[in-house]
Amino acid sequence: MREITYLEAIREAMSQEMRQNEDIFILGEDIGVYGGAFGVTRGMIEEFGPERVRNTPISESAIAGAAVGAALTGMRPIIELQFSDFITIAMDQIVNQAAKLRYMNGGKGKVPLVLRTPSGSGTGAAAQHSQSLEAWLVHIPGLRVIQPSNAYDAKGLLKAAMDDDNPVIFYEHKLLYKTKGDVPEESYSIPIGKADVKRKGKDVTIVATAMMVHKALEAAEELAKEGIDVEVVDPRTLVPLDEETIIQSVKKTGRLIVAHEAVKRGGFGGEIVSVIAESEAFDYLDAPIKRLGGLPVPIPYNPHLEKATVPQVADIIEAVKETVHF
Amino acid sequence: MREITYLEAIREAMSQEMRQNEDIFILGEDIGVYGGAFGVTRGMIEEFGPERVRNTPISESAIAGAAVGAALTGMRPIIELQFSDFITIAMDQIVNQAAKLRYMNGGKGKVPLVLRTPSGSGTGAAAQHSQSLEAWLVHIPGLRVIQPSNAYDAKGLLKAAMDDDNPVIFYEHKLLYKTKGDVPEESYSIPIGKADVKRKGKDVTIVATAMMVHKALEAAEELAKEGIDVEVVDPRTLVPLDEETIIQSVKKTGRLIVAHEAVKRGGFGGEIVSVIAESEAFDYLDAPIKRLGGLPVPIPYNPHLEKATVPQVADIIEAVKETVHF
Amino acid sequence: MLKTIKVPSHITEEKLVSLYKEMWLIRYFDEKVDQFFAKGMIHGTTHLCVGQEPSAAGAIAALKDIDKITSTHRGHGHCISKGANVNGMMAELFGRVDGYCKGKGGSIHIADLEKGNLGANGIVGGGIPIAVGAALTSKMKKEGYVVLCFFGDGASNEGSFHESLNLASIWDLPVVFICENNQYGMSGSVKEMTRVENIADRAVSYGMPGKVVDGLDAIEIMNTVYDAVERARQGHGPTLIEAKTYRWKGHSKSDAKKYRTREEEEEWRKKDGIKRFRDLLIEEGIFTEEKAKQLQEEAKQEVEDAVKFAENSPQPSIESLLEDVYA
Amino acid sequence: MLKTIKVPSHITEEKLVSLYKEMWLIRYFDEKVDQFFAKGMIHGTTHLCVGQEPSAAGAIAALKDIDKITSTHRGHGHCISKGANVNGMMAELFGRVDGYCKGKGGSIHIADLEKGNLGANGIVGGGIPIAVGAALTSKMKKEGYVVLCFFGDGASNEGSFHESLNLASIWDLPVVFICENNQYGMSGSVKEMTRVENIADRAVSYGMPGKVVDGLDAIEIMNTVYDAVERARQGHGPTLIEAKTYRWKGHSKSDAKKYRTREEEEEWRKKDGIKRFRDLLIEEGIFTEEKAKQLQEEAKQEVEDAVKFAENSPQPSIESLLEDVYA
Ligand SMILES: Cc1ncc(C[n+]2csc(CCOP(=O)(O)OP(=O)(O)O)c2C)c(N)n1
Ligand SMILES: Cc1ncc(C[n+]2csc(CCOP(=O)(O)OP(=O)(O)O)c2C)c(N)n1
Ligand SMILES: [Mg+2]
Ligand SMILES: [Mg+2]
Repeated sequence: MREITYLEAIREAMSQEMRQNEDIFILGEDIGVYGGAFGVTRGMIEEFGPERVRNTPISESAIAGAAVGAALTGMRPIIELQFSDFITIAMDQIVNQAAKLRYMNGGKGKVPLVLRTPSGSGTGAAAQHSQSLEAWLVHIPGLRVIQPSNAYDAKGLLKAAMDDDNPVIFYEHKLLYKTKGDVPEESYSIPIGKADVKRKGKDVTIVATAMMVHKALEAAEELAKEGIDVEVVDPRTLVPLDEETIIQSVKKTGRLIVAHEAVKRGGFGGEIVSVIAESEAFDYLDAPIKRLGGLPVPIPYNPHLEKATVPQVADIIEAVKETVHF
Repeated sequence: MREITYLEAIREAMSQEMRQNEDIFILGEDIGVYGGAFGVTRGMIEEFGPERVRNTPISESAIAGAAVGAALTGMRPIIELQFSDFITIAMDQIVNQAAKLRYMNGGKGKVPLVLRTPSGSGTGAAAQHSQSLEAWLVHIPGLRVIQPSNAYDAKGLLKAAMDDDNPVIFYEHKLLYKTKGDVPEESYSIPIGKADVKRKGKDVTIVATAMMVHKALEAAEELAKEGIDVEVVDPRTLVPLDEETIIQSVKKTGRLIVAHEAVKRGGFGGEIVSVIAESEAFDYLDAPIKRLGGLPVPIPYNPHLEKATVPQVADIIEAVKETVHF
Repeated sequence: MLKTIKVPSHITEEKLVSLYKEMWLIRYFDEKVDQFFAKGMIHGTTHLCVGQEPSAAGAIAALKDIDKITSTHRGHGHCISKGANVNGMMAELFGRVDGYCKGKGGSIHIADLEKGNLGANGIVGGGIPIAVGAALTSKMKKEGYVVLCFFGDGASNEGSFHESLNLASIWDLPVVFICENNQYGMSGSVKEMTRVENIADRAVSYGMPGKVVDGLDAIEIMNTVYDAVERARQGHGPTLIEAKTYRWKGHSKSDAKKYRTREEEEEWRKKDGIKRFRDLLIEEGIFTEEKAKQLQEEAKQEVEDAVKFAENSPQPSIESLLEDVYA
Repeated sequence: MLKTIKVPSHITEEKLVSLYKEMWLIRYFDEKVDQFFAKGMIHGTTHLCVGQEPSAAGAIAALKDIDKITSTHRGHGHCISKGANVNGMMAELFGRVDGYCKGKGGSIHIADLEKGNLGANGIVGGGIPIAVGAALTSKMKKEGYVVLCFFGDGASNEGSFHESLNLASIWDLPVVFICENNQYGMSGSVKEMTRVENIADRAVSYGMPGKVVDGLDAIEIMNTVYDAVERARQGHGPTLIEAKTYRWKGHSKSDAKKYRTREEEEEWRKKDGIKRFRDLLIEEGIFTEEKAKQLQEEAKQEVEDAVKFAENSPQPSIESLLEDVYA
């Protein structure tokens, strides 16, 4: 199959959908001729024009709010938020408006918008441009939260997000933008709420998201050499979460490691751990669960420190060994 | 000892400290003659004047940012944020500035501010005025997060918060404001990071916060009649978390229930569950852990629905029984 | 043809008459709500617009049916003027299934999408960017409607105000911003909380026209809003209108009103915009004093009926709690 | 006494001479950083102020040592002008322990609290309320300092700008807001992103004076900022100053600059503020062309030395990672 990058997959999903559906448009900072901070929308203003690829002022709260208003009245906006850290500024519109409007109206109206935004560290962008704050959104009823880890998933899940009638937060990862994968040319949809077992194994389950999926797969290869058979589950969508797939995996392996880049304390990992600790899989556990996550510091600038802040392949390998040899 | 309300305890802590320390001042909406939305600052402008009890425009982002700037340059501001839901608007200054400045500066400068804010449901204020978003702040390195459940703790912890050289988020609960408790008249401090065992018991541990502490205690009384001896642990400070006290309790009882009002999905409960699932206490568990938390809906207006959204005494009793009879 | 007053061409004498009744409906509605809150029969909180009826009714009278509004926490008047029925509103305040939000929203979240009311908002300034987005839809889909965006003087100090007006301006969106300056946020007076003479002066920052109107003069409001709305409809972009007005009641449920004097209140009460409108219509010979009385009575009765309707509406079932989160 | 130019009374001829060198220091510093980034020898991103030197240097020259500044992502110039040493700055860009932030902050987070630079900021508009807070400290503690708050044209569309200027105004705080309008946000031109002729026109919304200055004229900037700063120091509140300028380089590391023409760039380059300042000082007889050359060379050398310093500074230890989060 044709190989394209994660970034191209996202652009292709948007472009294909925008050709089909006049109601879809994108708004965000520098998404026009500049092509967006990461180049995701490059070429789109040329195809779709400035009405549908709308460059905005630096006004995150108005961008988000305008998208809410447009969605509520029949459009299907896609917000490109330049860095996911800036969601702090758009938070009121996302959390107090988009997520709640339908419920507060007693089920009338809908807010079909997609907020796409790059998160994560690894580019030296430091503390205010490297966070992974997806756990915040997971906590808010009314939102869907998607976090694709490869090009194929990105394209299919973004299509599903655009088709969804609810506000969807679509977390992209900066370091994944340039990664390549097989992606069908035609449009396709991956159901929101279906985890993907990225590697089958029987000794230990690693539930990993975004970049950590790749690190877990790398760790798994290493561990295979030592005869440890790792299963890697990628939830892909955090809300709704495919609890069933995770529970089945843990029942099979009896061991669970959760890995995400976001700060461990208060991170999404706690949710996964809890789902298992509360489920029938609890009884199948042969070792304590382990979470791997970011250290409790803002992301530092220095590349060595930056790397040391988030889990690496070696950390995963070590955690697996500890768990397996418990 | 003298009995005063939780609200009075907070006011007293601030007033006593402001008498001692010229650098402390409060800023927020309607905290002057109006006394704040809940009356916490009532009478303070009369004592301390409008320079130290500063009424602000409705500008949460500037309020928070001004506090950050004032703190960085030698003052010790207390922000009163009218409803904790509005932290969505102040989020950038709290998360990207206050929490990170010291670290980004390589350890230079400090941001000693306290953000006090009422959270929680139960007053019919509906979806945009009833949230419990403490889990967001827990996830951010650089912040401390405090959540007192009674008047005594509120006074002592607020004193500790004002003494602390870091940004502290101080979550008050609307329904606790009028609750009374024994509170010494003199100033005292409760160390940040010490949980409090609100009730000793041997059969099951309930870790509960804010309003849920009271519901857990009520449930415990009921359950005692049936011979079930419940231990209620109140972390009081979520960051730093007194993991030791919780772990010891679970090792003793072998059973854990976590109860908070915030939405269960992605809530702070996941952190507590994980701390136990990762600790030596894991081996002592005789039953799956249970989390009780808010249902995944925005808080509805109708009082019956509102009540049904968050855990009640009966829910706790039922959870305990299931756990004990597992 | 009217003698002394100029009104937009689509405003008939009948419309003026019904507008008069509408203002009473708003006032009686909020007076009734006030009583229920005082008695503890409604929970939560509410923000009454008694005294501010002309800016709600007058402004919305300038709109076509296809036009939309965004409202605020102090939104009962906007809601009624945009065509909502008081039964559904009162039922909502009672938290009942026949309420506009099935009891899930309450006073500060009533929306009436069918009539083009995109909703009240519990977040000060929260509705402003939403209005801009709705106007964007109108422009992109060529729907021809204009959005009238209500907010208060206090809201004009929020960042969302600034960002939204700028965005609407650069995109020439069909939206009209109307600031109901009732002199206070909750307790913060506009004089202390800004250093502008008029909130409308802030239009300069966005290169849009700014207009000040007497918020108690329904006719002036109607004309000014009409001109701005038609300008917006023709693609010439937004306008910021400020209506100087006053809320007679406290900010919300409990308010000792220490931040203002009883004399000031008295002065504003004297300028009652409903009475003024009545005198005008009588002077114009549009109705008689008796007719006016009768309309007022009818409005009162409608509110009484609404109470009965609300009281008879069932509580929502606990099962309904989990519904309506996702579409 | 200077012949043709007026400057604030505390500005000596020596100061003007050192200012000239300072502008070269800024330019060489950023040129060097540009090279290192191009070679991939510095990671992360950076925003260069080449071309904008006069508004940084001129504005800060108007300050007293006790005065403070808040800076932006495009902050190397502000930092240097406020007295930072380029060694520590370069070391920070290299991520080393001797950097201003021990390698933890990088280009967009350099702060120099000792010298009164409260820091660059990675959040557009993020520093504006912080400046207001620092000014509040000055007022409450009667410390006598004024805060000069830098931000860009793009930042003036953020809500934080609006809220902060309003707050500073109603509290009469000793803060001066200086917008370096370099015509673009990242790619959005100020003409497309606002509908005002001048960002300074927005001062009207806060009842404060608004001034436009030529951002390439260090002397004009100095005088205008000086007047505003002294006004603020005397308790008369804030001013909004807009300096019209231009960034010669792209927005950040990678920028094809498709949003502007090469002709436009050329035109602005011709107006080089450093050259203009040099000609002025020569005309005034303050220095000779040789002296000017020598100063320029010295500046260049200082940057070379800074590179050596940075290269020789060790990487921070991994153990240091967990330090400095809490005080
Ligand atoms: C973001 C936000 N901040 C504060 C509040 C609390 N609050 C509700 S109404 C109000 C006053 C609003 O003043 P204004 O905009 O003038 O409207 P008015 O109440 O006078 O109609 C305040 C402070 C809120 N609901 N939302
Ligand atoms: C809140 C926020 N939004 C967006 C960005 C990304 N960004 C960084 S600099 C910049 C342009 C800023 O423009 P301006 O304020 O004019 O300053 P300039 O870069 O021209 O100096 C943008 C969009 C950011 N860092 N923070
Ligand atoms: Mg008002
Ligand atoms: Mg700029």
